[in-house]
Amino acid sequence: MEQEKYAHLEKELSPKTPILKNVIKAFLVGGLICLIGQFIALFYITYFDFTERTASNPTVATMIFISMLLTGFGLYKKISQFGGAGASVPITGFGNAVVSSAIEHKSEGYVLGVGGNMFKLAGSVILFGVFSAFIVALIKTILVKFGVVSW
Amino acid sequence: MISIYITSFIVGGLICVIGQLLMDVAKLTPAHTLCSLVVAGSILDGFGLYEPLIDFAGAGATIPITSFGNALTHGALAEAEKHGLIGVVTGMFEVTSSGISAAIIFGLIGALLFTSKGNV
Amino acid sequence: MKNGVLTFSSMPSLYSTGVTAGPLEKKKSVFAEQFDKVYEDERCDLPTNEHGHKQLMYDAVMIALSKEKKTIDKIDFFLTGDLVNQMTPSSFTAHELGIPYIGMFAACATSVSSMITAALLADAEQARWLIAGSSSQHNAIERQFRYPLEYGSQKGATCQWTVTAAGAVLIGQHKEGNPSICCATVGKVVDMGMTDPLNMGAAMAPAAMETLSCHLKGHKKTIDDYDTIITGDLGSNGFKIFKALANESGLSHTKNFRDAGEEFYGNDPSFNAGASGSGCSAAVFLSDVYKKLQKREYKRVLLIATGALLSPLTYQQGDSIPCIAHAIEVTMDGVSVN
Amino acid sequence: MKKLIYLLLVSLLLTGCNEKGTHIENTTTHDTVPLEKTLDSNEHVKLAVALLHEEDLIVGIRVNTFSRFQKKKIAKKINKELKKEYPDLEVTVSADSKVLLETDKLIKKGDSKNYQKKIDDIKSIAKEQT
Repeated sequence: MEQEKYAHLEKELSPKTPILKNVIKAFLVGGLICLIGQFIALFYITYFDFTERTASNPTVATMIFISMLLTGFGLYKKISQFGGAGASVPITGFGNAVVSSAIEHKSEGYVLGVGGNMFKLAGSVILFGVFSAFIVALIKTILVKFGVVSW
Repeated sequence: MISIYITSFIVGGLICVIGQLLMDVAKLTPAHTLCSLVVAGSILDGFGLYEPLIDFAGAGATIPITSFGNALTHGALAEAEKHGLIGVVTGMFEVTSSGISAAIIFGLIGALLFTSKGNV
Repeated sequence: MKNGVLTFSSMPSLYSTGVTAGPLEKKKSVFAEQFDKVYEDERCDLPTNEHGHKQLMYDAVMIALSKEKKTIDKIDFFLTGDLVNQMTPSSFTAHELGIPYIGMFAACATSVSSMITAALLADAEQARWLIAGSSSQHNAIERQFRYPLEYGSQKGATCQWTVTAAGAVLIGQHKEGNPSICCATVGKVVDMGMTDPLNMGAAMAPAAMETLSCHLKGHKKTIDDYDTIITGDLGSNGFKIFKALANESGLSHTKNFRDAGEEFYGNDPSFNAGASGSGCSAAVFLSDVYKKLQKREYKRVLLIATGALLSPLTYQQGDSIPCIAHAIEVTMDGVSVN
Repeated sequence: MKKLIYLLLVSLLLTGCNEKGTHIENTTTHDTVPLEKTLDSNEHVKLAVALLHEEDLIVGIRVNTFSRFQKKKIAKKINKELKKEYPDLEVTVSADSKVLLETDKLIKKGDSKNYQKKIDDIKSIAKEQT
């Protein structure tokens, strides 16, 4: 059988991704995680010396802490299975990627295992974040220098 | 005051919906999806659009990974404003350090405390 | 031209089997009661996943031996494989057993490829007693091929769950009344250009079909000669495609077809498309199918184990997934129909 | 599921049009009428708390839901307007809810002796976020 013909058959028989269902679940889970984040931010604004803007730093740290607990107790993968991108796009998903890699590679020791593999999954996010930030900031700085745009 | 919760829920949820569509429709792997979103956040900040979104949606815009790209760009731009081109490189982690440092610290603590389980 | 088609005139027999499985399989597998030993701990109370993996295989071998009251020093060859990097669990088992060892790799088709090799050695009278089998341990394999265990990624309906199980079988010269291996077909590597590592069933189904038609043609059999034709770990999606391919290639029906991967967890939706892993086919063939042969519920079966010959490296480099399937025919009839 | 989203959208619209409120505390001799007028006349402002004390005028504002996109610009604009009205005062206007919260707390306490120290705190907070 030809590859093309088989690809056609495979596509026909394999179950379709339930996109609408997945999207709704992602919306609810992602929204809920952000909502929890908002409550935590309010907590930091009300009881500590953080403004709306600066509160995002401790909020992110707290969310990653919660993500660590959920990952360690094996709950985050269940949330992810239900919520899909709703669980992996928030910063908790970033935390989950780091913490799960760290836990997984504990058996190889703390230096080679945990240290060497912690950013196995999350590293690319940092790389592309930094690289695109560099390019964007560079372009904007140059444009400002030439007076095309202002800060 | 209530409205910030609603906007954070909806905006945060919508950013996740974009992620889900990238995964399900564009068939990207989770890693590619997250990288795309980070780049998108960074570009939005280049146009000065992400900060207003944060003002509008609070945690709905700061919790999704897009804010990571935004924060990196924001730090770089703020430093570039002060010190010129060299600031692009030096200012990058000025704002974002908390996410990465928290991830490293809690990653290590997690590794100390837990072992992985192969259950469903 | 042999073309991979093998006939064993002396018909080597299966003497005993040993099947071990993890705690999740104890709880969720429909075959759990037929396993010889199940562990309460997923690492068999050992420090690492790979040690647990080794223990699974070791215990399976010891159980198979103890059933026939054989000791290790009577065994001439030990043929096994698994999916971990460089197959260390199998090699470590072999070290612990101290039996002359040939490591076999055919991914999840190792259960059958090792039995074929064992039958060849027995048929050539180069060995009196042999142990064949294969094993897999969920945690070790998952980390090898996919993500860390606790990493949250949404698994689609075509994903399969790697089982924690091992199966070992003691093979010797022909003995009347024992299930015996009469013939086999070594498969070709088939690549239909599938690239999704989360839909292995679809990648493996054409290989299973290729080997099935090769076997039927080479041994001049029809599917009605078999009480069952059981595939290894196609999963519900791959099995569906396999049956569609069978219909398309002119086979009259598929009602005696089974798939170990699909049945393993009893269609529990939390396992998506079902089970996979080199331990899956071994555990089902050597427990359920073997026992049905012994009880003469089955007189002649065709075991087709399928394997996806990919590594994380190849699919990240954009290669498609080449697959293989090996078939072995086990019968309770004294004389081969050939 | 769809009902839930619908419900959320409706409540979002409802909270968008809350009643307006302005609260002003004055310990100086300045006239607060132009301040009130500026704050009330701004269509974006939902809630405002202002404190006039010695040389300082601190205003914390909360803007309508959909005005939040430009809340920094709104704060800046009000700041400019107030500077015109009160040229001899140091004007601080912020849309950050922390400023609103702290100013409100300060007024509610009513302990006018400690005003100055707190006011400096709030001013530094407001500066931090811009």
